[in-house]
Amino acid sequence: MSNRIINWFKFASPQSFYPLAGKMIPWFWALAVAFGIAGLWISFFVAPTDAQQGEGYRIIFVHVPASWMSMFIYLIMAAWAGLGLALKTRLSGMMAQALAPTGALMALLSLWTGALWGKPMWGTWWVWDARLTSELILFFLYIGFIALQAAIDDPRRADKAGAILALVGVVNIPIIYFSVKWWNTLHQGASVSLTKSPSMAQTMLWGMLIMALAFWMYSIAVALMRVRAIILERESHSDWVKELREVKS
Amino acid sequence: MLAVSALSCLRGERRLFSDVAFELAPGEWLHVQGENGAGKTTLLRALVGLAQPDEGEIRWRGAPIGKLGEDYRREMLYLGHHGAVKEELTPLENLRLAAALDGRKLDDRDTIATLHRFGLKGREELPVRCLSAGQKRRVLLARLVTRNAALWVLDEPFTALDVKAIEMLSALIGEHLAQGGMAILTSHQAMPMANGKVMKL
Amino acid sequence: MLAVSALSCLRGERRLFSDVAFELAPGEWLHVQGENGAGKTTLLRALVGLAQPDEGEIRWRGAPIGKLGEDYRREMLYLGHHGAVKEELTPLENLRLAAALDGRKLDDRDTIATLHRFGLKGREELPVRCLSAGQKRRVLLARLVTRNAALWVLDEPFTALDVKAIEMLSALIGEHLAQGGMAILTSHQAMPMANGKVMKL
Amino acid sequence: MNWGSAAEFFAMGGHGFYVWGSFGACVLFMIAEPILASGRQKGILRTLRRERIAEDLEKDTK
Amino acid sequence: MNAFAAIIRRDLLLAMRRKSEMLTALFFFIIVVSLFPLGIGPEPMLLRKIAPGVLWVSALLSTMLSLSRLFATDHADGTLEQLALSPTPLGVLVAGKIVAHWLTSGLPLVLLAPMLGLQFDLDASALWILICALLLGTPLLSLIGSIGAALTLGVRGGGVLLSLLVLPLYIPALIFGAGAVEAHVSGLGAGGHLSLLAALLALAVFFAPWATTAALRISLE
Amino acid sequence: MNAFAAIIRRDLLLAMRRKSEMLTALFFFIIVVSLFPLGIGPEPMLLRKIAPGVLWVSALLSTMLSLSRLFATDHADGTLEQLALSPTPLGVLVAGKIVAHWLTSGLPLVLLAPMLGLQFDLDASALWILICALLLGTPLLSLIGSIGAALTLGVRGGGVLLSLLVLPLYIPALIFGAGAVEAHVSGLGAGGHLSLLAALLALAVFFAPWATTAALRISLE
Ligand code: HEM
Ligand SMILES: Nc1ncnc2c1ncn2[C@@H]1O[C@H](COP(=O)(O)OP(=O)(O)OP(=O)(O)O)[C@@H](O)[C@H]1O
Ligand SMILES: Nc1ncnc2c1ncn2[C@@H]1O[C@H](COP(=O)(O)OP(=O)(O)OP(=O)(O)O)[C@@H](O)[C@H]1O
Ligand SMILES: [Mg+2]
Ligand SMILES: [Mg+2]
Repeated sequence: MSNRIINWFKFASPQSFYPLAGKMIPWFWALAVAFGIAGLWISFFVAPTDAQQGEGYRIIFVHVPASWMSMFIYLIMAAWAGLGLALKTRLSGMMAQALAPTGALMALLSLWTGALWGKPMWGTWWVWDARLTSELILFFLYIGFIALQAAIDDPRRADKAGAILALVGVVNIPIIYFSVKWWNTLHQGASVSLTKSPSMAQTMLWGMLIMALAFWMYSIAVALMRVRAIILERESHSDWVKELREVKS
Repeated sequence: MLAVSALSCLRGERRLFSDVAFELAPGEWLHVQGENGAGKTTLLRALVGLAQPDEGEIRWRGAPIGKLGEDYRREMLYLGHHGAVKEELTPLENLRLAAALDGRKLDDRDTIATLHRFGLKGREELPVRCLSAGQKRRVLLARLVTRNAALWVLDEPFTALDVKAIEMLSALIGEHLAQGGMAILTSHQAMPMANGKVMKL
Repeated sequence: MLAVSALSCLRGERRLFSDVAFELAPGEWLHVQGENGAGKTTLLRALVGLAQPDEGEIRWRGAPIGKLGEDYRREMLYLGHHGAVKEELTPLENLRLAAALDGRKLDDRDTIATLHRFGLKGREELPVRCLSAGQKRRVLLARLVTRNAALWVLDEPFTALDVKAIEMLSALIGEHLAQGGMAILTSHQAMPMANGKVMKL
Repeated sequence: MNWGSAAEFFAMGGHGFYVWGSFGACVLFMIAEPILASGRQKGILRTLRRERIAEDLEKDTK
Repeated sequence: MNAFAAIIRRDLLLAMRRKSEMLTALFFFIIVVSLFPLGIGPEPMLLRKIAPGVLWVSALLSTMLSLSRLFATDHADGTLEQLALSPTPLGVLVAGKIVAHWLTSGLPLVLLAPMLGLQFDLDASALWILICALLLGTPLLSLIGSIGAALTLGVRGGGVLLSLLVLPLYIPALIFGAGAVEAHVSGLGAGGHLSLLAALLALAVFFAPWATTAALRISLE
Repeated sequence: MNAFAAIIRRDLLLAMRRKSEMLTALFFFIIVVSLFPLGIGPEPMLLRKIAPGVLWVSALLSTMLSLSRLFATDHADGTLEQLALSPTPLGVLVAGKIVAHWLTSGLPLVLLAPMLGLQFDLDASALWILICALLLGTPLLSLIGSIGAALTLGVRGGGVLLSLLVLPLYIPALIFGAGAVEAHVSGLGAGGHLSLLAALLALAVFFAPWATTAALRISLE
């Protein structure tokens, strides 16, 4: 038991995590590409044309995974941040920092693909619907986190400040979500609302799930790449970095 | 009373100092010396708990200062490079409010007497903004008298002071030590007080 | 070169000084002395044109400085209590930008050499925010070298500097005087330079 | 197979702009992000190598 | 408790000494609210509809502007270090500062809002709801804002960064606050909105001072 | 001329160094614009009507926020004294600082505005008018604002006092700027409004740097 805890802490040190991450990255890339190809195949060649929305609905295969990931990554990021604040493990802060840009990208993609979907379906790029609005706010929260960390030079301080912000954000996301939902449904003046998603054929569900897996693997791979760079930047003057093969050659 | 062992601080990739260790008993004072950028201010901030040292331990009456918290802060007074006085308020108000935040109430007579002792006669009611560099510094230093602390941690207390004020301040520190107080100072000027421990960074 | 006659300054209802008069010829320097709050900073700010005196006149090469404007400012350098360096920028950038604003371009080699001379080796690329009190001061003082001015007006240039830096600075002032420059200084510390005129406020 | 021809495939039933705009943006960003990340990694490695060379030189001169 | 009262008194005294600062925050509120009729046009129907939203957004912006000074002046002159080193727990002092901030920047808005509401042709009962909503909402703004102010302390570009961090967190307050008046006007009753505001306030009273203190300790390091 | 370019380069460099500051000013703009629908409600018809007003008021606020830093940081660290003592005429340096301010805070707004216009469901031709109006208007905001920034320099509570001074002066820009889009939408043609904006800009280019310099000299005394 105690042995396992020690092992765990060993991998929580940047020094041993760096090579481990290096070994894992190719695998996640392979998985991401495999799932991606499979997902794209299903979305364009297997999934049938939708009765109501024609071909436009195929956007769902990127829109929904991006939306899911944007929310999920925020949770993971906050969890890492909280862990760092509680246990003072150096790696946690770096993980949170590495995840934030990917999360922001996912939120941006969700907004972008949603807007591109909205134009043909609703006739407008944007409506102030509850889900759309809370996704936009989530994007702002990501940007706030990134901006705060960028504004503080001392990485240790940046980690801690970012952690507090991320945790405050986690408490607030449900509040924001429900308040926006309530706001929107109370005065239902909008002429358009999210069309009920069509009862999705089994294939569509599968396509979406596989695409979601692809996005997931992609996020892990990119976050690991970024965390490796962050580790090097922060630890650049420790001895183990100087002894790295990449540095010596 | 104050015992420091194996203290070390990093800034960026630079190790400012390591293995700093000393003890301070009642009536003793320590002169921290070192060139510009040697890490004196950093050491002092670590001693009062404003900065976290990377290694080592600081104990007050045998307990680590992190654990003591308020009990340590009540017995200690740190005056740094910074003004730490409100420019809009008068010297009198500044002293009174600083004491109130420590949970104490000052007697007006005593406070005015203290200000006179620090050469601020006739400036009690002027906003600090109007005072000269040295006078501002004196307002800050007056807290040494209005607050009873056992350990004084002073970062370059003599800057901006004129000769008379330096004499007055060192006499004050002497009294404090004679009454069983402790002091840790930095200064690039020669110290007008005797019998200090010296530590070079 | 610089001639001051019958200068007087009021602050509030207080007359800080009156009938101040002196002349400064090339190679001479003036030490303005006085207690805290005597009016030294006020006098210096009047001399460089940042404050208006209530009476009296300041002439540079025979003409009143108000009339000369830029011509006076080009030949004069004032370094005050304030940092006057950008905390976000590195020392190197600070110097380069300060020179660019005077319409001059600095050679990188020379500038780095100057910074080394001021003991900032290894800190050229660190934001000034990270530097120690004395190091910040040195960045400011490096402008004495990178900018060619005939008249140096320095308010307490020795604060926060360590012993070595004080020696270096006074040697620098000595050189400047030897080349026909002029300097006006205030300081509460003993001056390590000889042959200055002294004025007590 | 839903598509009769490549042209039909690209037209997406008249919604080509929107569908390809979405998928295109995703692909584009998801290619750009790893490139940026690896660029960051390469950049830091380059400076580390340079620092190492400088250190070696210093040792040699001593 | 003594120190809690002392810091409130100190901050109020400082606010009085810098009277212009408090007054200008108020005028900012008034001017921003008055800009809208200029930018949008004078139709009374339209104005009545946007009134609660405009008032709330302006209140939010005006509170936010004064936030950057909440800790910044104390930080710049070194007083904040002294507060952190004071024998009184920092959390108590922080709570006091938040109360003082509300007294100087939130309360005046509440008192002023009805007058501005008249400009937008709101009727008396709507004005009452507006006051209630602001009374519950402005302390919430001060509480949430203090976290942002502490996090951005001494950070480059703090002022604008602060708004970036804080404005998204203000959205529930905005929605329920402005929603209360709207719901009342449209006959739905404002009770639900107001009780949600109160619940948020209760939550913030417990957590915000704690989070602010943690953030301040980090900023001081 | 040399020093003019140098000060622009310096301010841009500082802006780059504090990159986050510039970006956050932009996001502030985006967030404030997005707050209004949340306060007012999601009806597209209503939103389309208030869109130009909201965009302009937000642009105005976001410019104004960055104004307080225009001279304040230089003042706080004593660089401004040095600028005033520099052999280059102060007016030239001031003009350079204003140009840099527009480049970092006005221009990005112009580029971003169309996207936000889409959120309010404006059509393409209205968006073009919006861009033109902002292109003429934002330099005007920087120019007028610099006078206010100089006047409030080193004054306690400067930030809010600044808005008090500057916002009323911004009103003509707001009326013509927001009016241009509205006039276009209602079919009246935006030409008149835009040429009035251009005239104001020409006027400000001549007088504002001069007035700012005078104000700075006073603040420095
Ligand atoms: C900018 C615009 C949009 C944004 C920000 C957005 C955001 C989101 C989010 C956050 C989710 C995940 C919600 C969840 O899983 O509970 C989602 C799912 C979904 N969105 Fe969107 N959306 C946008 C536009 C659209 C449009 C135009 C459509 C279709 C006409 C659409 C259809 C869907 C569907 C069908 C789902 C999956 C529903 C489910 O899993 O329950 N979205 N969107
Ligand atoms: N991020 C960083 N990277 C490298 N060095 C740093 C960093 N931050 C601070 N430093 C260095 O740490 C030191 C801080 O020193 P400190 O302020 O404690 O000096 P000091 O002894 O008080 O000097 P002074 O006599 O000038 O007040 C400086 O030498 C500074 O250059
Ligand atoms: N409004 C005012 N009313 C009365 N006295 C004032 C007023 N404003 C400033 N003073 C006084 O003017 C003097 C300003 O002095 P100045 O700053 O020039 O002193 P200094 O000689 O530079 O002192 P130091 O050695 O401390 O730097 C101070 O004594 C201050 O008390
Ligand atoms: Mg120091
Ligand atoms: Mg002085």
